[in-house]
Amino acid sequence: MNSRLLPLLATLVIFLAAYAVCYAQYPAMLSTRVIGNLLTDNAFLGIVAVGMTFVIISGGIDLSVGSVIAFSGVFIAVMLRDTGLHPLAVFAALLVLTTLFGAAMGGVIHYLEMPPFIVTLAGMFLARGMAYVLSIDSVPITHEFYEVLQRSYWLMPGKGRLTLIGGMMLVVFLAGIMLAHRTRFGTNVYAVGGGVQTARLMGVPVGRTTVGIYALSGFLAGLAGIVFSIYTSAGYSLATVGVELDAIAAVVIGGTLLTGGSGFVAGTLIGVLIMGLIQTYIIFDGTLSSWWTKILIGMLLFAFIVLQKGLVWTSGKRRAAGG
Amino acid sequence: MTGFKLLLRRILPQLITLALVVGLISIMFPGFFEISLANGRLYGSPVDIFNRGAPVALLAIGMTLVIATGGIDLSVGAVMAICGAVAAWGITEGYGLLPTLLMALAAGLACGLWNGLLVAFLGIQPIVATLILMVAGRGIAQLITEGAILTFNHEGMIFFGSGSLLTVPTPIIIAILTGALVTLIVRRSALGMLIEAIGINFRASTLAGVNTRVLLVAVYMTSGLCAALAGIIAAADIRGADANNAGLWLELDAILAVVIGGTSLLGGRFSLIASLIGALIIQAVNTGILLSGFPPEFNLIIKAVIILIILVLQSPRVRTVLAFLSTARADAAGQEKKVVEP
Amino acid sequence: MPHGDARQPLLHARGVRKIFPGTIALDGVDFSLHAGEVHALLGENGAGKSTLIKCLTGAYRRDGGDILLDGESIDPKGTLDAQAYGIGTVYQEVNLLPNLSVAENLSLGHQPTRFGMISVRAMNARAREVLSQYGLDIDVTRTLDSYSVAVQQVIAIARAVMLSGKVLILDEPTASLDAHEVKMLFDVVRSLKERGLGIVFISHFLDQIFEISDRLTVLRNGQLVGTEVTAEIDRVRLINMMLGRELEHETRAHGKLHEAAGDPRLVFSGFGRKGRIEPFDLSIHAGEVIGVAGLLGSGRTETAEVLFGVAHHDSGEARQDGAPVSLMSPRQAIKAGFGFCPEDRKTDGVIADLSVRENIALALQARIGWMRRIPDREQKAMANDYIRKLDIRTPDAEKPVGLLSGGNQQKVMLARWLVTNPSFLILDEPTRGIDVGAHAEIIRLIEELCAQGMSLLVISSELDELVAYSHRVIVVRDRRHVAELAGDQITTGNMVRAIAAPEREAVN
Amino acid sequence: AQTVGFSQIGSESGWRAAETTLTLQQAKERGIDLKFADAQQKQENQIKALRSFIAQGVDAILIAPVVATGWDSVLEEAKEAEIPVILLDRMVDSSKDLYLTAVGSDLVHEGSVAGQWLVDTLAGKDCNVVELQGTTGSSPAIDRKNGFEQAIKGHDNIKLIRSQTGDFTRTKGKEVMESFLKAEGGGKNICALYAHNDDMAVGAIQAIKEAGLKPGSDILVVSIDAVPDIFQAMAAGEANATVELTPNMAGPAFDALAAYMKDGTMPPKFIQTESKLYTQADDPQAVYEQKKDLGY
Ligand SMILES: Nc1ncnc2c1ncn2[C@@H]1O[C@H](COP(=O)(O)OP(=O)(O)OP(=O)(O)O)[C@@H](O)[C@H]1O
Ligand SMILES: Nc1ncnc2c1ncn2[C@@H]1O[C@H](COP(=O)(O)OP(=O)(O)OP(=O)(O)O)[C@@H](O)[C@H]1O
Ligand SMILES: [Mg+2]
Ligand SMILES: [Mg+2]
Repeated sequence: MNSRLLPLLATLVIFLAAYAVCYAQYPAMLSTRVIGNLLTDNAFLGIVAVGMTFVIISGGIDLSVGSVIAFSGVFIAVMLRDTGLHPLAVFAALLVLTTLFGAAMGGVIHYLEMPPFIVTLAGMFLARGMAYVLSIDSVPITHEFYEVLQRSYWLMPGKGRLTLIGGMMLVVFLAGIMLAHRTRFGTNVYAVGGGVQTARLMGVPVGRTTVGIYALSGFLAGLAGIVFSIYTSAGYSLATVGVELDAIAAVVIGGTLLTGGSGFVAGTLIGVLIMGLIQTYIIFDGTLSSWWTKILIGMLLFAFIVLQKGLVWTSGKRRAAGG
Repeated sequence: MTGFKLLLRRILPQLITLALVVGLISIMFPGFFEISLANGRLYGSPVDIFNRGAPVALLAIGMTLVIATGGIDLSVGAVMAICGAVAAWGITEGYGLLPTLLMALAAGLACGLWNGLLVAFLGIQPIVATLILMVAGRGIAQLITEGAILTFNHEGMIFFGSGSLLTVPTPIIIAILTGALVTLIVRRSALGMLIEAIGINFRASTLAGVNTRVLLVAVYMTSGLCAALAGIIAAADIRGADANNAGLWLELDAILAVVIGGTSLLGGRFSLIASLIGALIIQAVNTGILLSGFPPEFNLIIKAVIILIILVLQSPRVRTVLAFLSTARADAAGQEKKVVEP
Repeated sequence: MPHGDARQPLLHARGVRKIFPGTIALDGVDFSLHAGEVHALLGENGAGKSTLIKCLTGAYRRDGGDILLDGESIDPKGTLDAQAYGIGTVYQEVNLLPNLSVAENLSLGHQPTRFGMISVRAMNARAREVLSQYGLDIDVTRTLDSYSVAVQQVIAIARAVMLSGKVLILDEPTASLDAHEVKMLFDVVRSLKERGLGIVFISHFLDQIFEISDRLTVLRNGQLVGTEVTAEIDRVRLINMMLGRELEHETRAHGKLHEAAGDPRLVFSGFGRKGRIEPFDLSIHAGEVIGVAGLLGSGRTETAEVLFGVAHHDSGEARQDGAPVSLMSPRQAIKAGFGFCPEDRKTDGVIADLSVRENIALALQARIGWMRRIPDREQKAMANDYIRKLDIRTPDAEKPVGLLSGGNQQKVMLARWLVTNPSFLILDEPTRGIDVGAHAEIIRLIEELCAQGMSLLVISSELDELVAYSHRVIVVRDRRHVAELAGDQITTGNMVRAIAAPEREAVN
Repeated sequence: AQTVGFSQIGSESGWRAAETTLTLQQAKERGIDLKFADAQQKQENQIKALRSFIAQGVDAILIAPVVATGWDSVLEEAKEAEIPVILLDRMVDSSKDLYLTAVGSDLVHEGSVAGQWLVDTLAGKDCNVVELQGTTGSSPAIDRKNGFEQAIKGHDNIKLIRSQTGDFTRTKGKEVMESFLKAEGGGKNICALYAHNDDMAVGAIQAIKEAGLKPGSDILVVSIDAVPDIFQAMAAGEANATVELTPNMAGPAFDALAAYMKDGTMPPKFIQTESKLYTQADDPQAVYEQKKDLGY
């Protein structure tokens, strides 16, 4: 087996083991309901984490995504409220907007040689600020098309729902995997993450790639915004605060290195599911105070990362010893 | 060139930015520079900038060192909350001022030790290692205060937040003293160079015999200590430990301060004084927004735009263009684009 | 005739200028390359060879001059442009991506696609095929960083050859290759030449220059010294052109060192690490130079790393002056008086953004401890001392070391360890990328050091060099120490035989 | 015993901590097994919590919704699973048949109680008011602002001269008040402060004192929530009035639930708690003693 896949495999093993532990304690955790919820509830996070994976593989970071999701929701809600446009037209306009927003950040990062952390931090302020300006209030979405979207799910045996947005997340992950490993753009992303200077000397179009990466992240954040608006049928400027950190955590738990250059989109899916599992477990437990909830999330995060490290390390060692 | 001139050249962009921001505020708000004495304490908007900027400045000191090693410390806000909570708890439990302060500082050191161990010995990426404490830390702080705001009325403790020494508010003094002390330690010893070496090339530094791991731990502990000081100030300022909100999102401000101060997030060369000026710039922007009287929904947009302008002006690309335009000094060394290849 | 001057050159550079802060790296250099010729570019470390290459290929923006390709003025804005013009380049220091697989590195930007999707199978197959031309049979799906510098070098060459339609530029491609690989490379170069490509070749190995090049151009201090037909110039004159002076002694001409005697200073017994290097015995006397010879990937670097505690040994023990020493980390090794100048200076050696002075002082400072900072004045004196002694080309000691030329960085590395005055110094390819003048300097230095009682372990791919200074030579093959030569046994022939000997002969 | 899931917004303020404490207490008294989930201020976490409660098959759900919108589909799921849902302290925009009842106070009303107090106290005197808003975009901030503005409308003697967010926290309350004081001639132009919660008021009071003015007399202070610390300030004469928002929302909720479970009695759709005004005349010290151990 390819040694590059080791972290991915380790993550998967840990996830399955953790799920088994949860099941042993709360048998209801294996119901299709919980599995369906895991997909639906984390759909927006998963979609945005795909974009984040590309950004992080390229050695960057995108702190703006949480705000962009909030902005998207408000934008859609306000447009639907104030104009007669069909939601699909609004979606298209929004995706163009967020993609351009991402591309602009990528442009600033590349052409002005500014650190992504700071550029996207400013982007984070800006996007949420724009959301405020559009509407301070939370704006409900009442369009009948939204009802159609919300009602499109497949009822699994056991009353679990595989919803449209849950399915959409899986499709985005598939597309992300193809993009990362089967296109030149994908290889270029890894190349930029391996070393900008070197990539440039090897003839990688660094500028175009960088702009493309952040545009992709912007696009997916917009898409996640759409999903989130379907999820809540509302736009709210204070929504999804801190989602960027959740996304980063999911990406990293999925085995991607923040230093750039290595990682897997598929790993991110497992990362997202692990984060979802932690939350579900805590809710099933239901005896933890607010503070113990936070402490436990931190401890579980720690445990996952250490386990993963340990697994990669020991199996790596065994391989070396085995020749 | 003398050391002072070198330093001046290093921090000139930050100084100019600060001057510009302050200038902008004083245009919008003419009474800006009025300083008076109230209750034996300097009073005025410029004093506010220093005073309110003190916690971020303290965080920025530790953060600069961490970032210089190529790391990042997201936990400082949570550590502030923990240490503030410890301080409030110690005082209300009647442990006395000195023991309480020591406990709070020890808590900060312990947090830094934890981060440092994760980064240096378990090899966990700094952003994730410190994310763990960022999440859990606030929970720990709430555990200490039991979710409530733990108020106290101990004059000695309050002194650290709203007291003054020779008319200068205590937080300012603490920040300046800490900055001076850390600068002195780091630059008078070889620590500064070793930290930079780690940040630029960790492996090569290890091979050259630098005690990289221990140094990393020490740097994170320094960051924890600075956060503890900031936490004590924040708690003393409102006479209570607000575990939920103390230091919330301040880690971002601290990082921003370091970056505005010109230290690369990739690690390497750093300047503490430039970071401190960076912290002042951020606070000046915040105070300016408050004084301006715009409705709060514009706060974030204004802040974003100002930050962007500052950073664009300081970006290497624009700086080379500016240096090129002002042909006065052709040898604008250090501003030239860095190329690692020979 | 490949070098008929009347014909229009394939690539023509006129008056190229490049100015860095404090340095004029190129000062109006002319250079012309004909189709079907191998044109060597020579000069001391820091003469401006690499800079010229980078200006030609658009990696640097030049500050003046024109570049003509086939008589047409071109202005490549970057490597990508240059590739589009049919110029393939191997830059100095391996410039490939450590995180990508070998196959991806080879085909980056030109991956075979089907329906817009990369066909991984085709890509890997092509990579395997290409590398087999260079006698390299490796797993192309593994990441580049799992291979040694030398293997990476070959891959970089293979990539550049693939990309070059008209011009191939090789900046010190042979610095870490051994004779076998060099021969393979030259075969490829000759066949490309047949096909009418123009090839620029940079090397500090004069033998190679004479072997492969048709013409040569010499730079000194950023200025053009002259262009000559290789067949019409002799070694002495060439060195003269490069250095601007006579070279007192070249490597070969020197007497044997005195024989070491008495108790060994260091004894390693059964030292080794599973999966890296088989356990070996080694004893070293004061004032002794031990050479290490072997093929690429044979385990030479691994030997050094185990000795220095970079890779922890899991068997055996070490004794220093009879007492056991622990060597589980570089720090412990340094405490025992060891020094180690690694092979991959880019990742393991230089701290690019620190100044020459700080880089030189680093190891000493680390040993003294952070509390007692070496005063600036002393650091400066130290740095200036070695800048002079090793002839490091830098405007001053405050220049970031990453901005020095490759060879000069190597000298800084040496200086870093020399100031610590170690009792046992390990040098992994110390003369890699070093010019003729400095090469002689370093060899003289090695002799001088062991005359002062320092023990050295020197890894080198240049067997001549090993013959010159070694008291004993260890031959490594397949991660095992297979032979030890001493005294008169040390000849290039014996080494080659030991390196190549099939398994049955190995144990002796 | 019954199992009830409780999705709390978070623990962002002392008031909310008290609500959590009281809810747990009330559940314990009634022998209810309470599953508690803290959403850390995120709606998505609350939705997740609700879905998990449904998957676990709890008997009823309490939720303090972080925002009014976006609950339709998850509430429908609860309805399908026949789990009654009760809203605590904040309302939702969804159709009324999706939840059993809502227990809470009217946020707009709270603001107008505070405004009315100011109008009455001033009795026609000119007054410049500064306002410390809650977190921008949060419903208490919006509603309490509206209510206050409604109450002072038509009273031209009262002018709202500055309004800025203090994020519901003491630190920001203090910092923003400091800048208000500087911006308004050292505080001479300010006659009253209206804060959207007591915490900001407590911070602002310190700022006023540090500026050498007397809160409570030089600058009137009115705020909302009635947490213990503001009673201490009132006792010291440094604050003037506060509007109570009781943290005991769970009591009435459990009562309504018990009745519904027993014989299907439908409670009213909105059970409004009292928005009681406390002033310095209400023996603040005594109220403080009474409130201080409630987990604020
Ligand atoms: N990016 C840079 N910034 C500043 N100076 C530079 C930079 N790159 C090269 N130089 C300087 O330009 C000069 C020429 O360097 P170059 O790398 O071309 O030398 P070289 O002939 O290739 O030497 P070597 O044989 O050691 O590789 C050197 O003095 C070097 O210090
Ligand atoms: N020709 C090769 N084929 C396959 N793997 C190789 C080859 N050369 C090197 N490697 C790999 O590179 C790694 C590094 O080997 P090492 O650095 O010890 O070699 P070395 O003897 O120092 O040779 P050199 O430094 O000259 O490359 C080895 O672990 C080996 O797996
Ligand atoms: Mg060179
Ligand atoms: Mg080697």
